[in-house]
Amino acid sequence: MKTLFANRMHISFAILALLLLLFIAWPLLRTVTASGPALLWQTILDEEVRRAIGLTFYASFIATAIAFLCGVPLAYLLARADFPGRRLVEGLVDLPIVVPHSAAGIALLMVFGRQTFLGQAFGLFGVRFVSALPGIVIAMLFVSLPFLVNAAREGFEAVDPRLERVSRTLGGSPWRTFWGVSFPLAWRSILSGAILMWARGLSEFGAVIILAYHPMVTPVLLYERFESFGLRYAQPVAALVILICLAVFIILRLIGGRKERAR
Amino acid sequence: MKTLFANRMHISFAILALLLLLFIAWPLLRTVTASGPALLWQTILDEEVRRAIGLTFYASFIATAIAFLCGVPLAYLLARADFPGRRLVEGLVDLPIVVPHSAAGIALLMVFGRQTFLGQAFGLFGVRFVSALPGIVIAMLFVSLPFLVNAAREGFEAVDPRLERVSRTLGGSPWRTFWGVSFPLAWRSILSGAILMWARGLSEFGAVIILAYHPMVTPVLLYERFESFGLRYAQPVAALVILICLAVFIILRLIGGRKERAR
Amino acid sequence: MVKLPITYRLSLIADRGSSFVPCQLQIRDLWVELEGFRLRHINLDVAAGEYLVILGPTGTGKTVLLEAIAGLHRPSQGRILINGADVTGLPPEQRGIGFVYQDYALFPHLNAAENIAFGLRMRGAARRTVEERVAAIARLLGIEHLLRRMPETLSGGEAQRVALARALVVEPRLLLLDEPLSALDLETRQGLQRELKRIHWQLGTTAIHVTHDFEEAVALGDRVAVFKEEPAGEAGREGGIVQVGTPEEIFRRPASEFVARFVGGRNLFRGRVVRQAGETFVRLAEGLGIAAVTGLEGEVSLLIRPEDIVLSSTPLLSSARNCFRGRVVEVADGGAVLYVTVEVPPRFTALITRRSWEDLALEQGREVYLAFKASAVHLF
Amino acid sequence: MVKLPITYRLSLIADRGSSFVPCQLQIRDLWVELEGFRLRHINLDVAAGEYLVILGPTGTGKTVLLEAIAGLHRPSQGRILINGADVTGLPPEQRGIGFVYQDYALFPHLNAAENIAFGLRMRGAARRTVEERVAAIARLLGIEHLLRRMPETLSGGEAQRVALARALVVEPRLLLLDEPLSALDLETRQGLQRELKRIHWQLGTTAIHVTHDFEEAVALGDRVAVFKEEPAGEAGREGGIVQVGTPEEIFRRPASEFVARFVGGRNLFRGRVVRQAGETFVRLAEGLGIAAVTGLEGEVSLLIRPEDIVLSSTPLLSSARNCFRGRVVEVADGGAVLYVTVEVPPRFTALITRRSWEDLALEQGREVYLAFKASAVHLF
Repeated sequence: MKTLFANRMHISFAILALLLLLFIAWPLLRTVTASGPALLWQTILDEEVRRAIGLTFYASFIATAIAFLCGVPLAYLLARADFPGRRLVEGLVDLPIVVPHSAAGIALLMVFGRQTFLGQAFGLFGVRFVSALPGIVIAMLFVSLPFLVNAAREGFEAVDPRLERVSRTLGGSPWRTFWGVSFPLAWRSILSGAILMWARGLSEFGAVIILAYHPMVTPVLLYERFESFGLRYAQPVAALVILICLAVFIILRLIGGRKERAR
Repeated sequence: MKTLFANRMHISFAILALLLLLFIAWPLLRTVTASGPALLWQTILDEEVRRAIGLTFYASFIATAIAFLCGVPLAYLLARADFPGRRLVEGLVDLPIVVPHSAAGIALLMVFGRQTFLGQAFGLFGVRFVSALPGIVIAMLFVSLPFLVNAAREGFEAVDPRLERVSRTLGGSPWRTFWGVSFPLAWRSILSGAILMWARGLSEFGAVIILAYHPMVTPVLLYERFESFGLRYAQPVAALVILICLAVFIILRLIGGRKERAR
Repeated sequence: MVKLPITYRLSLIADRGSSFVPCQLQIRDLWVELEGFRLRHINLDVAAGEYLVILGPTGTGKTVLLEAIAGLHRPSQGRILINGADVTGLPPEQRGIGFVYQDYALFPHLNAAENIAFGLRMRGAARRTVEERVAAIARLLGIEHLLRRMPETLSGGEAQRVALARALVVEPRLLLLDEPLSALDLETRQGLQRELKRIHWQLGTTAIHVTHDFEEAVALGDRVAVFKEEPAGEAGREGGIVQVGTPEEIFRRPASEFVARFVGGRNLFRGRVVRQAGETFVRLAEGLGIAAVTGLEGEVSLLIRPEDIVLSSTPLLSSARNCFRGRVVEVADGGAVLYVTVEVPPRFTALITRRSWEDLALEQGREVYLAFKASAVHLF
Repeated sequence: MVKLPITYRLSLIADRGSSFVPCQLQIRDLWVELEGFRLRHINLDVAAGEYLVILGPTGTGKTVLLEAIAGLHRPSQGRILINGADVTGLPPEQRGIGFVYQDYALFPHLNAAENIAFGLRMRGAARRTVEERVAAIARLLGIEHLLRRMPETLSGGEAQRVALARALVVEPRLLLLDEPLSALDLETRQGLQRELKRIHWQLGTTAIHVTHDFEEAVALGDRVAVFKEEPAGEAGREGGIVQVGTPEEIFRRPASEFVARFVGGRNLFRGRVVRQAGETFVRLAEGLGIAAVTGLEGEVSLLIRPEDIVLSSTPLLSSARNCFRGRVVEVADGGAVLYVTVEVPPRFTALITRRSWEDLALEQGREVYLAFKASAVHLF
């Protein structure tokens, strides 16, 4: 019963499943192997590619840091506090997953655009969103923060609230209790959520392209090369991007184990 | 301890969390409310918009159906069978989440493009992927199938394997056991995974735009309007799209409850 | 209920025209390898109509053995024969074996009647037939009033009756019971134990029953197979059968220290129920008559716990209705307590405190009176 | 260990120079409203140094009460006073209350020593001080050898000792114990129960101990508060205190049928331990001397289970070392069994089968002998 080919049903299932797996694996493999190591190396040497990759990593890192700062408290409250509208907040956190990313980009532009109140307010401090790093950051932040918040919330939920209560009775203030008990115990979940969010931010395209075509992040660069020069020129960059994501993904799975698996 | 404002830490946390929630809610609300009902209605009447929405729904439905056909068996095997390379397969299923969607589009093009072996093979049967419905379908399928497969797998994992064993001893063949026991018991999870996948397919942009700029799905239409006519013309479409996604999302949460929450 | 010889019981069943066809089971040199557990070289013969109990400490091995017999695990070596025919390669649905799990494993999406009908439906039985047979088996098990209920609304005992009905309704050639009583509270357990006895008696199905409870094994089993698990290096753990025999054989002549320790009950006797002037006695082979409370008749086994026996230096007339004179033949040290063996005959073992021992000024060879309540005598 | 009057105990503690300052606790008209549960109008006074047991069936209410005292639930009405000062609005970390949960709630990321040191660290104690005090409390509880172990490697009893040390090391004014012994096996439970007694005796902290076990309540409590939960319409359930008193008051004069049924143990007596010629007796107020096995001295309570008492029509000299003559004063029907009350004095209640009753030809007013083993006498 436990083996793959235990009976005919399993075999039929395996064939159907194999089709799907091939559908995932083949294009990725094909892209990665189409360009030899030499071409990949050349791509890495390409100043524009490196700048795009650096920018993507950096912007996604900042987005993750912001999400960490505000999202971990949010996750903690969702795991611990009772308040009216709690389910609404939970839904709100999940919303960016289903909103099409181009629509998310438009929505962000409606609020952070040059002509808007917020855009002008930030403009006073020299912060511009459209076609600038902050725009990339908020786009990444918007579409990928559910990954961090949900992972952190699950992490906090797994911490027995009585551990926090004991800490309080032992003289720990709420802050010391949070840093001494809740946070260390939820840390693995938070970390794996942060990595997942960062990886998800790296791959963001739809929202970023609307807010900031330039400076170019890797997915946009890829798109631009494809549009301007065709598949042949886009493919090595795609291969490089896929390899980077694979590396991040493997690290993530090593940290999080099976439980914190991305969905 | 349980209330939101139980202590100063909770209040600080609530302020930080509120920033994040505003960051999600404000752009979406702003977009939805910027255009009055009249403008929204006009947008709905727009032939091009309606065609795009219809196409998006239809393409995503087909992608979900294909994923259902192949993905449910895959999910069942992942939940039940033991085989070498099992963890590899699990990783493979999750991969599309981290691969940037534009890179996924390029990768699919490498395999299903006009000049490729598969592209030509399908061409013999009159199936074209580039700039055609099948291209949209495979793009949606590729990026959103992890949602269905993982939900279905979790559904099957939650079914006590001994129920299947009992069914076998009672004379049920593997097929009858699957349809009589495993599938009905995992059905809620599978359904909510399917809806989530469908919703995720609706919002796909990066991979679709590379395989098929035309015929236009809604996210691409949105992007095109934004690029060609500016924010003012894109905004009502964005509002409409966001409202549709909201509706789907609410249905999803009503079906799946809290547990099957999207990540 | 008395344990009659199997052949006699079978002839009775044939007379009654039961449609169950009990089968014999042979297991030859069976090995099953799973991740972290290995079933080691099992040889087992179960006669047609026999009730075999597999007894062993809690662990996974006994379940694996049952599941291997049912075809749910593929053996790496060896053969399983039912009525002489090799079924080793047969899928579970073609073996005609009923399986009852400890925690019932009822289908949560079906009500009790649908659960029971499941097997008949799988065999494509006509709707009429299904209804009739579900009703019949429900009557046999006294669960007619539960048929419309969903599994989660059933108590443990009710759920296990439904599970039993579901396994029996398809008239299995062999019934496998995996600790069917362990999840139940004491009273329900005893009730269902009687039920199992009665059903086995009425239907005569060959049955294999797994348990970790020696008293349950003795109460139900025609024979008992003692199962042992132990660490086996890199393979994880392995388990196998270390002794097979009637309960009395296992008890009287344990093949190893493990068996002896596991069945460590004392004061196990065989006797015949005698009713005289409204009193119930069990007449032992040694001639002793032991007052007991029972509905059983004929040959029975009885078990008295050492801690239920009181020793005294003068005869007792108390609510403890059994009082015998004997001679101390052995004293074993149990720390704060002593195990005193008294030859009446037969030999009884009593558990007393060290202080009582001194008070009674007992020593080996001394005459002593022992007493225990009629209700302290466990019969089966 | 005997229960000395609290004031005497406190003076002893003062002499010993214990640094613990026991406090008195007053709860006035307290209501706590939670989702699905409400704590109803609690009034409770606990004297300084007292060991109060809150006794009630398993449920959430007793824990909620403790948590409200600790400041972990905000009451909707009422006040909590410690040494006369209102602490109702004080956050838990400023109340100086130690809390021990049933399942230990040890911090899984810290080893035993770090767990114990947690409270001192939170108060910013110097490293030296932390080390010294952890060592001292570990010595007191006999867990020095466990200090480097991680919580998941500890057995239940060990973990609960660590949890106790963690709560005690900060010298709480009040110690709250939420079913601290319920998760432990019998033997560990008894050991830790003795330990709790000893520690309370040595440190003199005021303690509130929640349990559902009447014997535990009797063994430990200076006074017992009986807690009752019941459905309360749309509010879900509600709970409150229905009676407060010494164990004996609760037992002898239950305020309601609920209390009477819940503390339904019988044969509870008070007496004084007497040692004579190597024998240990408990001399009851009525003059009766009951042989018992105990290390306790002075005034004790004793409890004998009705089922441990054997009745007979002639005196017994058996390993059951207590044998008294009495007169049947009452017979209560318990189905298959009877509760026979025998006036010795005092009155004992024995549980016997209907058959024994007939055999012994007992009836009200008849003279009878009752016997029970010394080991059947539970002392505390």
